[in-house]
This record gives sequence, structure tokens and C-alpha cells, in this order.
Amino acid sequence: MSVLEWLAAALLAAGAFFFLAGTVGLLRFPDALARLHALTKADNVGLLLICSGLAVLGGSVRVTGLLLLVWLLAMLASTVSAHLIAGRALADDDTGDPLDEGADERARSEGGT
Amino acid sequence: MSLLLPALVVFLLLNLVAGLWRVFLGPTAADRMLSALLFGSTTVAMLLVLAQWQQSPALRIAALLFVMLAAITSIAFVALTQGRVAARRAPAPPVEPRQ
Amino acid sequence: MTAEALTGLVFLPLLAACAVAALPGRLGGGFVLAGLAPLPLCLIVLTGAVVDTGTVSLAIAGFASPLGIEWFVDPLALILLWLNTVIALVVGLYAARDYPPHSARGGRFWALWLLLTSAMNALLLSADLFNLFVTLELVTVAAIGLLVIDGKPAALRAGMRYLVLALLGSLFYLLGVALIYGQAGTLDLYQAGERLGPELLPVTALVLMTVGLLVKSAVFPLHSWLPAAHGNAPGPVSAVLSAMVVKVSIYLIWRLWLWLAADWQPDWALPMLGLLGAGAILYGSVLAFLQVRLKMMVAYSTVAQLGYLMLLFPLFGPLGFTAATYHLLSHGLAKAAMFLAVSNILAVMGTDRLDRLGGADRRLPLDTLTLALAGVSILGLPPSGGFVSKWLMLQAAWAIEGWGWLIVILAGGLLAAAYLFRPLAVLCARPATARPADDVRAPSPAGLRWGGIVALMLALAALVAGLAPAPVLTLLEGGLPPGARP
Amino acid sequence: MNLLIDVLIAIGLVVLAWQALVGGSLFRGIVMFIVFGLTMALAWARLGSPDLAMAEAAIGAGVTGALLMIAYWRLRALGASRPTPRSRLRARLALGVGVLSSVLVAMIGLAAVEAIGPGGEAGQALAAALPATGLGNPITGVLVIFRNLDTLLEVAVLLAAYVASRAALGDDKAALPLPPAQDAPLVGALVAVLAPLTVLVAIYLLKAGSQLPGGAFQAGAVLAAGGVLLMLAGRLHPAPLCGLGLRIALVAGTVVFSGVGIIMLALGQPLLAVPGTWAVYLIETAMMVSIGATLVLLFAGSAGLSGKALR
Repeated sequence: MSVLEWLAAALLAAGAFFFLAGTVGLLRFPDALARLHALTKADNVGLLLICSGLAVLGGSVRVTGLLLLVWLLAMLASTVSAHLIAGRALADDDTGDPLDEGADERARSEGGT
Repeated sequence: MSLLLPALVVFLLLNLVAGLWRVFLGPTAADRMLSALLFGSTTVAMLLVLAQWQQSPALRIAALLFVMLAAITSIAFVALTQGRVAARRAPAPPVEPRQ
Repeated sequence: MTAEALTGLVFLPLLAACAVAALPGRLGGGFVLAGLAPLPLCLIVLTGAVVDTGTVSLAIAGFASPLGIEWFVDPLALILLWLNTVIALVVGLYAARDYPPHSARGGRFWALWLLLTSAMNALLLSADLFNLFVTLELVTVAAIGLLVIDGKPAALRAGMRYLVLALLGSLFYLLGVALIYGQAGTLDLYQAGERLGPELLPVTALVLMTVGLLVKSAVFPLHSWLPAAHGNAPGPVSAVLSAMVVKVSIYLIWRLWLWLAADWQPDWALPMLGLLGAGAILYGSVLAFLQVRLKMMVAYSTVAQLGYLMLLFPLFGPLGFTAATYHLLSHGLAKAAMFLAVSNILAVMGTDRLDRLGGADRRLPLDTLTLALAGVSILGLPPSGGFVSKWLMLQAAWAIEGWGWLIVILAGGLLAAAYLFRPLAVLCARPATARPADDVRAPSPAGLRWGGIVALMLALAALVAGLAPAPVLTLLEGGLPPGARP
Repeated sequence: MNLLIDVLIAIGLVVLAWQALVGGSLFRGIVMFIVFGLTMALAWARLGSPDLAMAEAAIGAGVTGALLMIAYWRLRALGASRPTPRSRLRARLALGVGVLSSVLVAMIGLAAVEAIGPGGEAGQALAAALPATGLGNPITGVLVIFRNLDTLLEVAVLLAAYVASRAALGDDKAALPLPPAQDAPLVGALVAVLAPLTVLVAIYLLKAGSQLPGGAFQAGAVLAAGGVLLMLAGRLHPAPLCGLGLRIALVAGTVVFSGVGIIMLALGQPLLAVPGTWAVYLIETAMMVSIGATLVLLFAGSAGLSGKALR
């Protein structure tokens, strides 16, 4: 493996680590806002690292440009989505979902988080 | 390198499976949307890796489509919030068509 | 010239549908006329070609199968094309009263009507398994659109149910097509048939496709969606649904078993398909007898009469084939006439509940006559088209000594007599009991008479079909399925 | 490693499908369905069908997700109550049916894997005939040249679906209007970037489709996604636009496609023959416009964004 390939491998592995961090945050953090915070940050960094690794591997300007565009769009989309979902999470004061069969039981068992 | 890329795909897939637990658990709709967000970016990453690994550049375009359109579902989800708040304030939603 | 005729059959209504959908208002009637009126001319040209050469085929875009799609017309397809065109035109004449083409609702109605006509013609022409799937989809979507055109809640519910079940049927059919393509490497129905054998996979594919089509054609015991859909649709739509739309799926089942699988159909399957038909005849007839609404009775009668089309499989042979085809033809005409007459009765009386229709014959003599004449054909009394088909079918059963089938056919006739005499007795014999409901949108007397005449024309056609069956039967004998050729 | 990836995706698809259909929370089912679409794109990528991965991306992310969200919102706004719990008997029956279907699917799958027949004859004919057309993408070749009757009728199905949905909605039944998205600054920035980009990408997909994966269906779906975005952001109101132009856009694909085919017949060529690459582009452009317009209007009708759309 050449130096470039080692570099790419390192970038990809780091990206994978950040995705893992995002997933752990999604599963372990206590409330929706904290989870959102962990998820969007970690995923964007993860995607950046993976895109960089792939750009190193791809080795052409066109591929690099496309990967950069994908990452920028992902930033834009996750910024807007996170903002909107956070607003929803703030406005959301209960778990009551009239179309949810198990909502009541869950709300009772989780103490209405 | 021929091993690293598929290994990365498997790793991301396992990540996704773990994230599914949050969709299952909820408890709020926002939590479930969060997980969908995670799946979106993970899928994009996987498509990009697959494009490199399988030498199939068109998959990068597919990934581009996903990131480009990812926010649409979130915006629709917010329409859901406001509709819900509105519905709670006024039991009878307005029925006039918007001209 | 035949290429132009074939093109016209599909593309005239298709382009007319686009025109009606896109260009508003006054020109609508002209477009509808331009889309439907030339179809008989196309068919006359096509009939000449089929009589001369036996079959007509056309490779679309010049690419023969397996690469491209081919159209293929044999006498069976030709007869169904005629039936479809006649129904689309004559029932269309009736529908022009309720759905004037220049109104918004009428524009949508005619766009869907033309799309349905075009799709059904394309289906009957096609000899390509995947193309058949696409045409089936177009038929289904257009039919559901027509079903819900008035926005009645009952029709919307029935339409939703029809949609879901029809999509399920499509998926089964598509799965079978994929399996066959994987095996045969071609989608052409006739080519694929030659390359397959009675192995597990082709037979599985055949069964899957058949199940899908049985759902779409509402053959017992998969009929549950039909009465609600046909019973709640607007009158002309019920007529075309019962006369053609369910039958093209049965036509496809015939194509699959008697052409595609002519050499390798499993022996156990034919009697089973026949049993489904027998079940449909008995169950549908009994339920038709038990209905309290006239239109529901006619709808259940369709369930029963579709059963005869499945009896082709146990009675397979030259006689059975001509009998079943003739039944398809005469039932199409008679049932369309019946639905139109019932629609008239419903419009004038404000209800189709049997216990409130007493004395309706005095107000609607024409429609009562239509019901009776169409009933004669459904019953299979001479001299109707229904008589010819049932007589041939009995002969076929006699020839193979299938006494069970014989009994079913006779019992079906008796039960049909029972359920058809009941409404006629109510209409004619009882004193007037009901006043027309006040909120009924009763059509003007002229429009009413017009609708009655159109329905009567169809009923008379079903009757005349029994007087001169020779040309059709001769034509059919020139295009028997491979297994039935002597 | 390949096998592991494929098995993971396959199991994931089955679990997601099951979770999307199983009772419980409706919203959970919707999210599961969205994730199912993402996973399906991965499956197409693994199966070597980037065309389908693109279509899945455009339709799944751009239209279906939003459609399901809006449907959920409308159900709640209409005061739908939670579904009645299913009875034991029906649950058991469903279980039985599920097991039976799984056995059936497994049997078919095994038989199909076991007996891979001669197959591929149509594929070989396609590979032999494709170079003469000047196209590099066999899928576009099949869709627009070799089996174009299928494509034409599929576009007609879309038209029929639109007219049927209008028929179901009726003239006077106005749908519930959607409140405009309020977080305008961010959404506005997003729309400013994405709306032009969707048009650009659609044109790229259309142009690339002759040689590379892509084509009219993907391009039309991307255009439709752009339209959906504009509607959700409150920038596009279908009512004022529903004039002649939009209606012509609805039927353009069918009309141009059949028009070219019939003109060729009149010129003595076979019916639906395609005279050259320019005709491929012409037909694909018209189809893209029709597909985009139909999907947006279908969304508008069912999403309750429009009062009076067509007529």
C-alpha cells in the first residue's frame, strides 16, 4: 500500500469512528435535543472524513468535486433538518399520539419523558 | 484496500442496525425523525464507499440525490408539528382552499 | 393497411384522452367522437385481414421478439376487440347523458373512458407478458378512476378495496413474469411457451400469475371486491366493468393456460380451475337471489356468470372453447344492457331496493323490457346468444361425459331463472308502492328515453347473437388454441 | 465479506418491512418505511442497478417521505382515533398467512436459485442491437427504443392515475390547506440552494441518460422533488398555475411519444420507430416534464395543498 492509500485508510477509519460516536449518542443520550446535538455533529464530521478518504482514493478532480458537493449539501440538509426537528422537540411536551397503540403504556412506564 | 472498503460498509450497516433501536423505542416522533436523519447520512456514506469499491460512479449521483432531497422529509415533518399545534388550539381546522 | 388499423385501435383513444384532459371545454365532444367513432372502421380492416390470413402480427418499432414487443391478433382477440369497441361506443352513447364532455366532471370521465378503451385494446393486441402487465395496470387505474367519478363514499370505499386487491394481483402476476423471463429468456408469450416445460419453476410462475389474475377478475372465492365495486359504480361504468374489465383478466388466464402452457399444463390444475368456476356459479347465483337491491343482484349475477368462463378448462376442446368465447360475448352484451336498464330505474325511482320498485313497469316499460330480454340471454333461453353458448357447453360436457359439469351448468341456469324472475315479478306484478324520492336528479324524459333505447339495443344485440351465431363460430374454429386443434 | 453485506441488507429489508407494517405507532411505521427505502437503494447498489438506486433516492427521499408525513398529519387533523386493537383470532390468522407466504417465497427463491435456465436471450439481442442506436445505456435503449410501447403506456398510467385522483377528490371537496412553513430564514436558504439545483441535476440526469445511468424517470422524479420542496416551503401554489400550460405538461409525454411513433408510421417506417438520438432526447424531455408535473400535482392533490387544481 502506498502512502496515499494509508492516508485514505486512516481518514476512512476516522470517519467510521465518528459515525459510531453518533450512533452511540443517539442511543445513549437522555433526551431528544442532546441526541440531536450528538448525531448531527458527529455525522457531519464522519461524512467529511469519509468523503476525504474517498477523494484521496478516487484521485480525480471530478470525483473530488462531487464528493465536496455531497458533503456541502449534507451540511445544509442536516443544519435545516436539525433546526426544524429541534423546534418540534421543544414544542413537543408529551408523547401522546392518538395513532399510537402503545403510547400510553410507554409514557406511564417511562414516567412521561 | 480491497478489504477495507467492504469492511467499512459492513461497519456502517451495523451502525444502522443499532440506530434502528431508537426508531423502535421512540419515544417521541422527533426521536424517530432523528434516527431517519442518521440513516440518511449513513446511507449516503455507504453509497459513496460502494461507488469507489464497485467502480460504479453512478452511485455517487444516487448519493447526491439523497443528500439533496434529505431535507424535504424534515420540512414535511415540521408541517406535521404545526398542524398538530393548530389542531390542538382549534379543534376544527380551516377548510377553505388556498387560492 | 392493417398496421394503420392496429395503430388506430390503441392510439386514437389514447390521443383523444390526452386532448380531452388537456384542452378544456367546448371541443371535448369532438375529441371523444374522434377517439371512438373510427374504431369500427379499424376493426373492419382488421377483420378482413384475419379472415384472409388467420392471424395478424406486428412488431412494434420493427423489433421482433425477444428484443421487442409484438402485437398478435387471432380470432379470439378479434372478437373481444369487437366486443370492447361496441361496448365502449354504445355504453358511451348512454354515458353522454350523465357526463357531458364539456363539463369538468365529464372531461375527467371521458379521459378515463378513452384511456380504458385504449388500454383494453392494447391488452387484447399484446402478445408480450410484460406489456400485458403494463396494459393491465392501465386498465385497472382507469377503471378505478371511473368507479369513483361521482365521489360517492360507498364507491370510494369500494374503489379503495378494488385498488388494493388489484395491486396485489398485479404483483403476483409480475412475480410470475419475472420467473418466466428468468427461465425462457424471452417475454413473448408464444416463444416462452415453447421453451418451457412442466418443471417446478414454470408451473409455479403459471400458478402465481393465475392467482393474480383470478383476484383481478373476481373469480370465486376471490370475488369479494366485485359486488361492492360494480354495485356502487355509476351505471355506465358498472356496465363496462362487468362486460369487459373483469373479462380481460379471464381472457389472459385462457391465454396463459391454453397457449403459453399448451404443451406443459399440469393435469391436476384444469379440473381445479373448473371447480372454482362451479363454485362461482352456485355461490354467485344463490347470493344474487338473496340480494335486496336490484343493482347488487346484477353484480352478483356477474360473479356467477364469470364461473362459466372458467368451465372452459375442464371442458376444453373445440366445442368448449367456442362455447366459452360465445358466452363471453353474449354475457358482455346482456350484462351491459342490464346495468344500463337498472341505472335508468335507479334514476327514476330513486332507489333500487326491490321492495320499493313495485309497479315500476308502468313508468319504465322500455327498461323493464330490456331487463327481461337481457335476462333471457343470461338464462340461456332460445333464441338468445346465451342459449347458443350454454347449448354448446352442455354438448361439450356431454361429449366428455362430465356429468358433474353438466349438472352445474343446468343448476346455474335454474338458479339464474330464480334470481331473474324475482325482480321482474316485482317490477310488473305488484301494485305501485313507492313514490319517487324527491331529491332524485331525474333526467329529462328525452334523456331517459334515449338511455332506455341504448340499453334496449344492447339487449337486442345479445338476443340476435343467438339467431346468427354462424359467422362468429366459423371464425373461432379457425383460431382454436393449440391443444384443441383436431 | 460480500456475502455478509448482502445478508445484512437482506435481513434488514425483511425486518424493516415487517416493522413498517406491524401495528403500534403509525409514525414509527412511516419512519421504518423511509428507512426501508434507503436500504432498498443500498440493495440496488449491490445488485449493480444504479439506475434504480437513483430512482429510489429521488422518489423515496423527494416525494414518498413527504407524502407519508402529510398523510399522517391529515389523519390526525381529521381526528382519526387510534386503530382498534386486532382480535386474537385475526392476529393468529395473520401469523399463519405470514408463515405460509414466507414458505412460498422461500420455495420460489430456492427453485429460482437452483434452476437458472438458459435465459438472457433478450439480453444478448439487446447487446447486439444497442451499438446501432448510438446509445450507451442499455436501459434507455430498452425504455425508449426497443420496448418503447411499455414506457409509453406507463406514462399513460401516470396520466390515468392523476385524472383518477382528481376524480376521487371531486371539484367541490377542498382538501385541508397546509400551514406555511414558518422557520422561514433557514428554509428559505435551503430552497434558494436546492430549487435551482434540482433543475440542474434533472437536466444532467436527462442528458447523461443516453450513455450513463439516468434518464427521464429519474430526472422527472428529481424535478417533482423540487416542486414538492417549493410547495412545502409555501412558495408554490398549484391553483394559479393550473392553466393550459400545466395541463399540456401533463399529457406532453404521451402525446410527443405517440406523435413521433405515428409520424414514423406515416413515413413508411414501423410504428413507434425512433428516428435518431435527437428523437430520444425529444421523447425523454417530454416524458420528464410529464412525470415531474404529474407527481407534483398528485402530491398537491393528496397533500391537501390545493383547493382547485386542474379545472
